[in-house]
Amino acid sequence: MISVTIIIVLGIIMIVAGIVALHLKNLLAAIITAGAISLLASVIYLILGSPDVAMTEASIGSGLTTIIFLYALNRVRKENKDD
Amino acid sequence: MIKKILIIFAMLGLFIVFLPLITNFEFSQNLSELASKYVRGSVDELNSQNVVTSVIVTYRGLDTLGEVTVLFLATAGIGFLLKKKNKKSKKRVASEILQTASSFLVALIVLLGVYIFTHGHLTPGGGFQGGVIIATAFLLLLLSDVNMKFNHTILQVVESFSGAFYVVIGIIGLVLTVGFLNSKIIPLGEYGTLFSAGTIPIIYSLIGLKVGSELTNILDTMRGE
Amino acid sequence: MIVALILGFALLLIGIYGMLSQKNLIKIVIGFSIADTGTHIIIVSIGYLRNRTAPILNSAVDISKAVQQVVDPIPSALVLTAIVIGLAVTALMLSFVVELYKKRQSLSIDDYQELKW
Amino acid sequence: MVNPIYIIILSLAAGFLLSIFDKSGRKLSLIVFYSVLTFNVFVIADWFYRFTVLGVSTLTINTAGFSAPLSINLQLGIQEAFVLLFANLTGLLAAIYLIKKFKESNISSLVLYLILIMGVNGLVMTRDLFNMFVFLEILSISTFALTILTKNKKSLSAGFKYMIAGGVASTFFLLGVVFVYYFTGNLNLDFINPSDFTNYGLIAIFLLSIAVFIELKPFPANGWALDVYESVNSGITSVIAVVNSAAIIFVFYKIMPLLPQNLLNIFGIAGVVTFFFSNLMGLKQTNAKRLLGYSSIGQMGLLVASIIYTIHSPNKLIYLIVGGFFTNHLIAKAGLFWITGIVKKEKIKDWGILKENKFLLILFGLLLFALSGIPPFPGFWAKWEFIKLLVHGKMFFVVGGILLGSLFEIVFLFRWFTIAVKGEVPSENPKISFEFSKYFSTTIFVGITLTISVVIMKYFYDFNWFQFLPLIAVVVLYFLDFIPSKIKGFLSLIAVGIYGYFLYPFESNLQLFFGIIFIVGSAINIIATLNRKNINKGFYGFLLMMIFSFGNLLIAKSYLEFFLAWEFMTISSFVLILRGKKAQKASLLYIIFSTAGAYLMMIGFSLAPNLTSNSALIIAISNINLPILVTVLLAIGFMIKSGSLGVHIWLPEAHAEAESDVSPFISAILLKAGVFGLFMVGISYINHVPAFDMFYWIGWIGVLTAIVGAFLASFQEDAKRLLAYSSMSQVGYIVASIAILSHLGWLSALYLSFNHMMFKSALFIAIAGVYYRTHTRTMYEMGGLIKKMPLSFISVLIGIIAVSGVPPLSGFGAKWLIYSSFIERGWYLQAGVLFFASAVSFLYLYRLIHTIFLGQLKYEHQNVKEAPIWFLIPQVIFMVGIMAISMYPNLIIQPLNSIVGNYFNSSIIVDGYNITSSLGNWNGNMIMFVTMGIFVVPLIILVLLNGRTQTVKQFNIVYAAERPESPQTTHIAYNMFAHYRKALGGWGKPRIWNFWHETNEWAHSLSGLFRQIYTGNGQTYILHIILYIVVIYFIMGV
Repeated sequence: MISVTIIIVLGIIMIVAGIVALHLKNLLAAIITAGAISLLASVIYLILGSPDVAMTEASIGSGLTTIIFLYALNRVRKENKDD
Repeated sequence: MIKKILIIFAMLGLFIVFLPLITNFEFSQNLSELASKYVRGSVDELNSQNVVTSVIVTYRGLDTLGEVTVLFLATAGIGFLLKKKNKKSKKRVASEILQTASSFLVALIVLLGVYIFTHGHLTPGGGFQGGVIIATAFLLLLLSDVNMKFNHTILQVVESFSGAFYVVIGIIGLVLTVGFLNSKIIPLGEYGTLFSAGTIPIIYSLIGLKVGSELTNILDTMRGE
Repeated sequence: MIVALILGFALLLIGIYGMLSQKNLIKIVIGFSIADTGTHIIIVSIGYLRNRTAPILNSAVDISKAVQQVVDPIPSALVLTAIVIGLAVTALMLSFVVELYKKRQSLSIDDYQELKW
Repeated sequence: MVNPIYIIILSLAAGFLLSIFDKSGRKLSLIVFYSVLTFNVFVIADWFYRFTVLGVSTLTINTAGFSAPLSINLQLGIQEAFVLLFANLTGLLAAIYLIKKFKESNISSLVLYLILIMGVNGLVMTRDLFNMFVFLEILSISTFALTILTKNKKSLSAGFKYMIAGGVASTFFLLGVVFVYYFTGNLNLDFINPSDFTNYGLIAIFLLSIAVFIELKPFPANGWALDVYESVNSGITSVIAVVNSAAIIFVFYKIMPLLPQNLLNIFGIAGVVTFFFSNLMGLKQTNAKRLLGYSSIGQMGLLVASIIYTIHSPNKLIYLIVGGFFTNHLIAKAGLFWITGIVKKEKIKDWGILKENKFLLILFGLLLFALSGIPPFPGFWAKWEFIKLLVHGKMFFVVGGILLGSLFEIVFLFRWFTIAVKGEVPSENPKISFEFSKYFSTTIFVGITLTISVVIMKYFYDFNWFQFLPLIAVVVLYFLDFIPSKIKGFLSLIAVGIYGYFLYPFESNLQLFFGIIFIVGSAINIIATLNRKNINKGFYGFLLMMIFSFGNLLIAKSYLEFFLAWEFMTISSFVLILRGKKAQKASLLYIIFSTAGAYLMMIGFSLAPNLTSNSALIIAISNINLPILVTVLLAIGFMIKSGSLGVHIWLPEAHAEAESDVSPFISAILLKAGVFGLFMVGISYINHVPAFDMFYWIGWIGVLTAIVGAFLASFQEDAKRLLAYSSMSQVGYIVASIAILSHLGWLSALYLSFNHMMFKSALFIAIAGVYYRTHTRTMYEMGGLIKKMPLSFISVLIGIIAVSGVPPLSGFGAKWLIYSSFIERGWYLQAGVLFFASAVSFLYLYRLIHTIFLGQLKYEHQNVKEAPIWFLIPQVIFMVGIMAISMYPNLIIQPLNSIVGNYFNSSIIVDGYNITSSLGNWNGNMIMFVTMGIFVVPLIILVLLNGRTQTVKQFNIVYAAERPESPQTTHIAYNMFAHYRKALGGWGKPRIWNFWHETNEWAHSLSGLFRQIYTGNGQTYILHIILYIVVIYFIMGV
């Protein structure tokens, strides 16, 4: 079962990424890592026969959410600089 | 310290709560009765190839309307929360190549987005995905030209009217006494073509426009400046 | 697929653990979004049926036997909605974080406990 | 009729377009905004009317041209319509309340608000679980964003905590929904069969329901909610606490059929636990809005419990209980939150400012009374029926939790109320600004509460209008309040007269007897109040309310009627006591003890068997065999009201601090209500004597009350306090005599009751006169007033002779009867103690007359005049009465003999002026003459032989050229019986006071301890939620 293998491999990566994302000191890296989890999740959705979900997750979950995170981080940093 | 222990207890507890759901999980061999009806109905009643789209736009149309509303609320909420700053920041002009490339790309990406939401009943994807892609195009613009200002009125008009039209299409079903959000109020067309599946493509287009403008709005607000 | 289900629950727990253990507001939101992703994976994997294809009834699928060939469309539909809602909540949370930071120049949740008892 | 889906459609369309409208000015968008909200109310009101009056059947609305379960369907039935009518109305009023804010703020706030209300409508109507999730998210997100309508650090951090808590809850809800689908293949509530769930399917149900339950803010997983209540704009808080809560509680109600019984039981208990602890923690709270938050959370717990425990009851009862709690709590809470927004004082101690705004104070008071479950507000009926239901189900722990929680609630709510009425006006004092919109909403809500109260009374109970006379009195006099006090006084006198006339044909002489004490006694006491000047707003209304409720106690035909009158009596007397200058603490103490007593009575009545005859309760109860537990509970309840030892500590405070013309009502009449109640218990008891002789112990309590009261009275410096303890002591005699349960005992109890009414009224009014002239109640600051106030002196003299029980006055007869009855019964020790108590009472009686009227006249009292005529008239009436029954005891003994004869065989022989018992005889008439003779003869001798009396000049008692630090300490009356106190040793310590004080401290520190869990840290709050989920899961034990 190739698909199971792929999911297991991806799953392990995702879990590790999840733990790493929470423990990274660098917020930027943490956000990117979290975004990667979503991206991998969309692959899993494809395997599970839900291309609609996969597209949504890829565009919203990993893409847009990450960007919003980055913007938020950016604003926070800018606040810091302003003062 | 006590908190750490409590957290561990909580996590262990949750694990135990969830465990039976995993260990006793059995995959069903057949679709549930409801799902089967959807699969058949999507073809027979709605003339839509993509069953998920049928479910989203028609059968569970109220959910989708709610979903659009949630996004709309988030836009309004974020706008309410983060007042835009008008102070000029340092000019930082992106390279000329990026600027040229992006203006070219934007058109293409928007087109892709439009394709995706108009073909939501045929292929994977639909209004939400298409909307996001359109928003991405504008994101590109934002990135390439830091000082760019969106015309918020246009964004708002698109956002508002696409939402309102969505509701109006819903009401037409009600007026024709076939039910709110019924997609069969216009001819269903030929199976598998662009102009089929009743109002589904129209609704998905409106959703696409709305989601696109809302997300652009959110991005712009979050960007600040 | 049971593996996906386990993965989903694992991510859910990791996310909740993150929300409980991380002091940084942004990390808490990251935790929330990981938990969200986990939930979505759980939902999709519930809809999965072995050896079936996506519920898109184009020429690749025999329409008359579609019911035996496609996966459950309902969880997919639900997840789609849930993802968008998740985005909305996350974005709103982040804008709260930004505003909070503006007020007190701190991202630690421990600095926001003036309301108590 | 408009399809209710238009509510959703129109709100959405308007919401989408609002920002476009706003381009052409805020006016347009405001018009659209308010019209949509009003439209919602009208549509739902129309449907509500159809469902209730026209009996239209439940409406189902399909969407998308398919029927459920294929598509999502909405349902509007009577329950939905009720909740929605309420939610939309609150939404509209809160929006009106916020109009100023909406005018200024970003257009987004209007959009968010409109869609929030839309979300509530959708949430209530939808039958689809996932659709519920979507609407729940709409509701949550709009609420999250609105929490920062007034943006500051606090509201931001509270909003963030709210978001993460809400996020966790909705994750669990989503999981639950999905697994419900997994187990049943359906998402529609109408198509899910609870039996489809396998064993593990319960986990799906568990996840679903626990998520909703978390949204209902159970203790202790509710810290976020408190922060939100404290920091968010009052208008929005009212929406969160009321509209959102109403919707979510309805969601809980909708999914209830899916829940297994054991989970329901757990939630029920959790609700009660929440109620109990929230109110406990409220004790320590000083922030007004946070306090309301605690109360709000508690009430939600109670509401959940009431839904769960009433689910198998008849519909009417469910509507009354759940509907009662629902409307009562939510309306009151919304109104109170709005008032906090008007007053703009964060700290409760600053709320004294409210007394400068009478109208707002009245609104505030009504809402607080409603919240604390006082009749006629819906919460009262709901509580009464709910407790009855629980007691019948033998759920005593639940009952205990609810009533104890309610008591805590009473403590902090009434503390707040007393501060608002009597507290200090804060020094830096921005006036309460007038904003029409804010007042408008609050007033409407108060009006609605009152209307609902009337509706409940009319449709659920067939009360006689007589039962509501106390209320009618308050309302009528409220409208007549502009008239000068004196006229109102006369009108009240007339009203009491007419009332008495209508009341008169009693079914039994016992009622007639108490009728005379209650009605005639009150009428005479009213005369003293005629001395009041000016307008005296509110006084006569509550006075009449109290008098009418005394009367209604007599004619009550059911437990509920009795209890209703009892509550009216309590609340009116509370307000009257609170009118006193420094009565803040006293009245609070009074209401707390009274409520505790009332709750015990409530349990007692719930346990009591049904009445078999349609007579007045006091007659009907003789046919009924009260279980011993009921007897105990009722007796304690009544003994609290009569100030028996151990629960008496409210008594001296209330008597002393009440206005001086109110004190006689409390002492002479109010205490007799407790006596009346004890008689009632006794009547049932003697017909069905249980194995456990409870009245033996009541007898002891009465005896001890008598002696302790006498001792305490002796040590008082304050004349009214002295009289108060004297009343306690006297009522102790009465209680003890009732407890004898014999003909002679009851005869003496009635006789002493009547006497006590007269002499204590006279004494209190006399002291009122003294206080009126000298402005002091401290006895060592007076002296020699005999010359200035001779009539008052005579009245006090006669009064104390009557109290002391020395011949010739009626008190002697009373004492004689009491000792006889004790000895006849064989209670020798008790009789001995009582005898000793009588001796002690000389100490204080002597002090009363000696310090005030004898001795040297104080310099500052040189120009004091006799008490005003209005004080003298009632005194004279009472004196005449005392003299008359002293001379001719038969006047009273004869009728009393026939009353008691209904219950016991007569043990005395009345022959002319001679009364003979088994122990001897008493001839009041003869005693009078003999005593007079004994008194007059030496008097004449003294006057004749000792003509050279000399008045002591003030010069004679100065110190040797020294002026003491505080001159009053050298006065003989200062700390007069200190040596007796010393002699008492350890017994002189105020143990009981200390006990209650400790109890209070203990409850407060417990409160402080528990609320430590609310650390303010958002993360800890999530931890609480997760742990709560886990713990409930383990308790459920799948």
